[in-house]
Amino acid sequence: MLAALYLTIKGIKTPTIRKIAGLEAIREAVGRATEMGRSIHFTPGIAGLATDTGPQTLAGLSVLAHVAELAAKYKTTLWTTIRIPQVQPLAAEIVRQAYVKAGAPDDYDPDKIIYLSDTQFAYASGVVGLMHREKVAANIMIGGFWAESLLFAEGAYLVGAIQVAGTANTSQIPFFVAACDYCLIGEEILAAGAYISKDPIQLGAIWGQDYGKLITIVLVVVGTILALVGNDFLLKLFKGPLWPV
Amino acid sequence: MSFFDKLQNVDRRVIFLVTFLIVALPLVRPIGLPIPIGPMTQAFYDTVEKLKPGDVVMISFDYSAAVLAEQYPQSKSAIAHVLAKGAKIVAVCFWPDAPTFIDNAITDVLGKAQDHPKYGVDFINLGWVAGGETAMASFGKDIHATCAKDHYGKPIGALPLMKDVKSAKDFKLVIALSTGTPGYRELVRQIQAPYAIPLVVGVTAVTAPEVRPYFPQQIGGVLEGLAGAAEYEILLKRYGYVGTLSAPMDAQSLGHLLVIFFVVLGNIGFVLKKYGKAK
Amino acid sequence: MSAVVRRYLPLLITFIVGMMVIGDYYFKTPATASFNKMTSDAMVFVLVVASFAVIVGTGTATRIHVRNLTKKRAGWYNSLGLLVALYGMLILGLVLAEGKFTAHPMYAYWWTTIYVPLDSTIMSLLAFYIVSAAYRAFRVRTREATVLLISAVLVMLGRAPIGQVVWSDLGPITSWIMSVPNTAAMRGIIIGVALGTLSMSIRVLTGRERGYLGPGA
Amino acid sequence: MITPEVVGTLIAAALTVMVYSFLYKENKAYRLAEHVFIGVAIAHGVVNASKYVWDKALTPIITKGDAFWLLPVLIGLLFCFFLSKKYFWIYRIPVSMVVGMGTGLAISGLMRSQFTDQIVQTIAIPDPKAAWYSESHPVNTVLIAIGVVGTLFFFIFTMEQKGPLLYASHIGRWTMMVAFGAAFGFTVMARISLLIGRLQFLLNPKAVGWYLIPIAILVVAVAAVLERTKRVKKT
Repeated sequence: MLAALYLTIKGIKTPTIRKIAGLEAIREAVGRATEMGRSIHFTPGIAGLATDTGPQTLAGLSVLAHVAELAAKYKTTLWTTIRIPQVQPLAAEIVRQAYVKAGAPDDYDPDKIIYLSDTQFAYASGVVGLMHREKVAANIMIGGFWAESLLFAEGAYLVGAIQVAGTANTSQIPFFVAACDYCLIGEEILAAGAYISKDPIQLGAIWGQDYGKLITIVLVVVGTILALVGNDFLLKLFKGPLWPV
Repeated sequence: MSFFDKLQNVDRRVIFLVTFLIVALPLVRPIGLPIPIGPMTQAFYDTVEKLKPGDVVMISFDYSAAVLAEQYPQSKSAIAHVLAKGAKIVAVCFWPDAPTFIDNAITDVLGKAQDHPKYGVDFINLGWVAGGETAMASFGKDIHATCAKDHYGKPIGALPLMKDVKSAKDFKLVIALSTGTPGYRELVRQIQAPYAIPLVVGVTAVTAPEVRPYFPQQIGGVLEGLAGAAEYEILLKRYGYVGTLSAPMDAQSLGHLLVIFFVVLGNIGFVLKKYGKAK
Repeated sequence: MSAVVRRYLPLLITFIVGMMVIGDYYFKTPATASFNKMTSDAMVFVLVVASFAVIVGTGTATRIHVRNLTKKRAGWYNSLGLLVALYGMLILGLVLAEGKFTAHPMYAYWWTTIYVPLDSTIMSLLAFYIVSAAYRAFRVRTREATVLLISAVLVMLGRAPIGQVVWSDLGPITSWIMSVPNTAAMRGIIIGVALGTLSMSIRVLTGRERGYLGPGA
Repeated sequence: MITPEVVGTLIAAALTVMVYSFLYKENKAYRLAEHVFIGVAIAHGVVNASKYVWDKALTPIITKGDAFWLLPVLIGLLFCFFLSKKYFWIYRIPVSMVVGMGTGLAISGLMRSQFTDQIVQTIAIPDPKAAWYSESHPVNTVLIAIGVVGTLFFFIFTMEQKGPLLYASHIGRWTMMVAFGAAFGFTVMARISLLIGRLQFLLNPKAVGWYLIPIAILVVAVAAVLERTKRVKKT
């Protein structure tokens, strides 16, 4: 994986990435909100930065930059709701920069990036309330979500919003699949940043991950065949001295 | 609007009202359906059953008020089971809401918590340890340094139970009652894997599918939501434990049937309409 | 000078803190005891720092709602309710709690009276939503949707007492779904996410991913 | 008798009913409950954070005169620079510490519990005597391995999905759909349980909460009638 990363940084190989339908749909969602003259809601999920689900929030934020730029370009109101206090300033700065980049710095309103308490359901009730009051026309949710996923998806459905959602939390994916118009499954959100920015370093990292997966696949196949004939060589190797006890 | 359209477009308020009534009914008038035991609950029970008198068990309460309905009954039964085996409990939580639930659960099982004569001897409530996964890591390494005082502000060094319990190595079993992050995954990483201590978990039903890949080597057994708690209660009957979950499980059954009913209803309309169009 | 500090200091800090934590996990020998102790302290150090993040959130929330109130925007009384609840609980927990914080009975009383019921009630709204979502969204549109639906129905029946009263094989069938296809898919996803997180973490530690510092870093 | 318990239960029950009113329609009662909840929750976060800072940093400073712990407090206060435009960048210092620790922790535990141990469990020696639905039955071991491989293929991004790769990723998709169905079933179970929990609170004959149910029904009925008449006037 590191090797792949190195190769791309040196510019030896820039991999291409397969199409992710959910991300293509964001433009459509923003466009529709503009046509209807209503606002957009975005949330980067509720995962804290200092946890292993933190990367999902970072992925959400990289999509936010994209959404904010589109919103600034089309002059459509964008509401961003935040659960993790540390994320609030990041989101605010990302949105501000996006407005500057789109040439509309005066349209940026810091009061539209709202911190709604770090308690899961206080946050959820705030989001659902906001979606109803503002009658949002598009609801974009990319990041780590837990039980509130369905509250958001149904809440936004009730106000008739078009929805793009994605999370790597497996227990919540079925709701996004069932209740939203477009859905990013699992790792797809982690690839979103690379997909949008086309940044060679990030693309290289995705390429590296793919190699990691291929190696895993080989290990699983070989290991299973060995296990079926009762040979535990590979198993012992894995359990062996590789790890501290 | 045709009949098939109507089948597909029942007003959500009607659905809400029906849901409310169907779930409320068995709570007022229980049916008493028999509850079969699932393999995950059995595995959980068997693991706890292996404890010997005097063993120390860490119970980690990592849930919030929102899921009390599912995890509180699990907590009570787990405490009762461990104590019935003569083992000792170090109760701790990494979620800020939970110290009160530890207190309540112990009170429900023993009648008293902090004022109980065996407090500090057979069980202890260390309260909330802030810092999520980091806190779990340092708790595993050195309990006394991580939380010098229990939930009530007593220094834990003075309590007889904690004299021999210095780090995670002194636990014979970890019971994780967890909803999300931090929870069982972080405990597997920071306690189970580095110290090689058996771990069993009680989770909400939502988390149950995610826990499966860790069974049986990393996690020894799982209580899956309210159903898991109800099955566990039945297994604990031999210790004279009195359960309370028979009526709620009836409500649960009817709730599931209701969801299936609505799914079928929606699909009848959908399929018939499609079929009609094809003609 | 300042621009260099501005750019590289945060990256350097991230790298050092990250490496300390990783080193601590892999080296636990008597020889490294003092290093382990130092890392433990460093972790507490960072957590103390992280605790101050609530200032930002509380500050911006206060700013928004005070503005709502002074400008008498629509729904200003809601903002008033929020501010009263916020500062009332803060006074209870910080000023009147005699240093016991959440363990003080007065604070605990209001917490169990307001917070606990609201938390669990809002979560229980999901029970209603899940019924309506199931009704609305789970249609046999495609073959994949049909598979999802059948598996959901089997599990729902298998994990409720009534299912096994109707057909006793439902229990084992549910167990099979859980232990075979479910385990396989979840395991695939877990391994994938592990690789993804690893690659993201390496990028963060080496300063190649700076999303968390905000743009312009 | 009016005791704190009775008042507490009544307030709790009233809040429960206010939130449930949302199911009929978004309304003022729900909005108020929502805002009060957010207020209390933010305060709760602050109080919890304060307790941590008090226990870990301020207590050593006060009791032992340990000045070292002033440092994290000062760095923590740098978060305030977020509100400044000019010195915004200073705020990145505390953030970079938090993120560094998070990534460090994630890497260190993750590779074992979520990578190698998962592979170890997949390639464990099967047990021919296991029950047909157990994961260690030989047939199931093979099926799980196929499912894992298929799911991994689905998440390969940098190769065009065609030919054998497409078949493999299809296997992954199907496996995941079954898993998502199971997850949905379990979630239904969880959510119904939560409703049961709330109903047990409201319907408990020993508590006072159930007084509020008829009142709530009345209020909703009145609201519904009012809405109808309004609509009639408009048309």
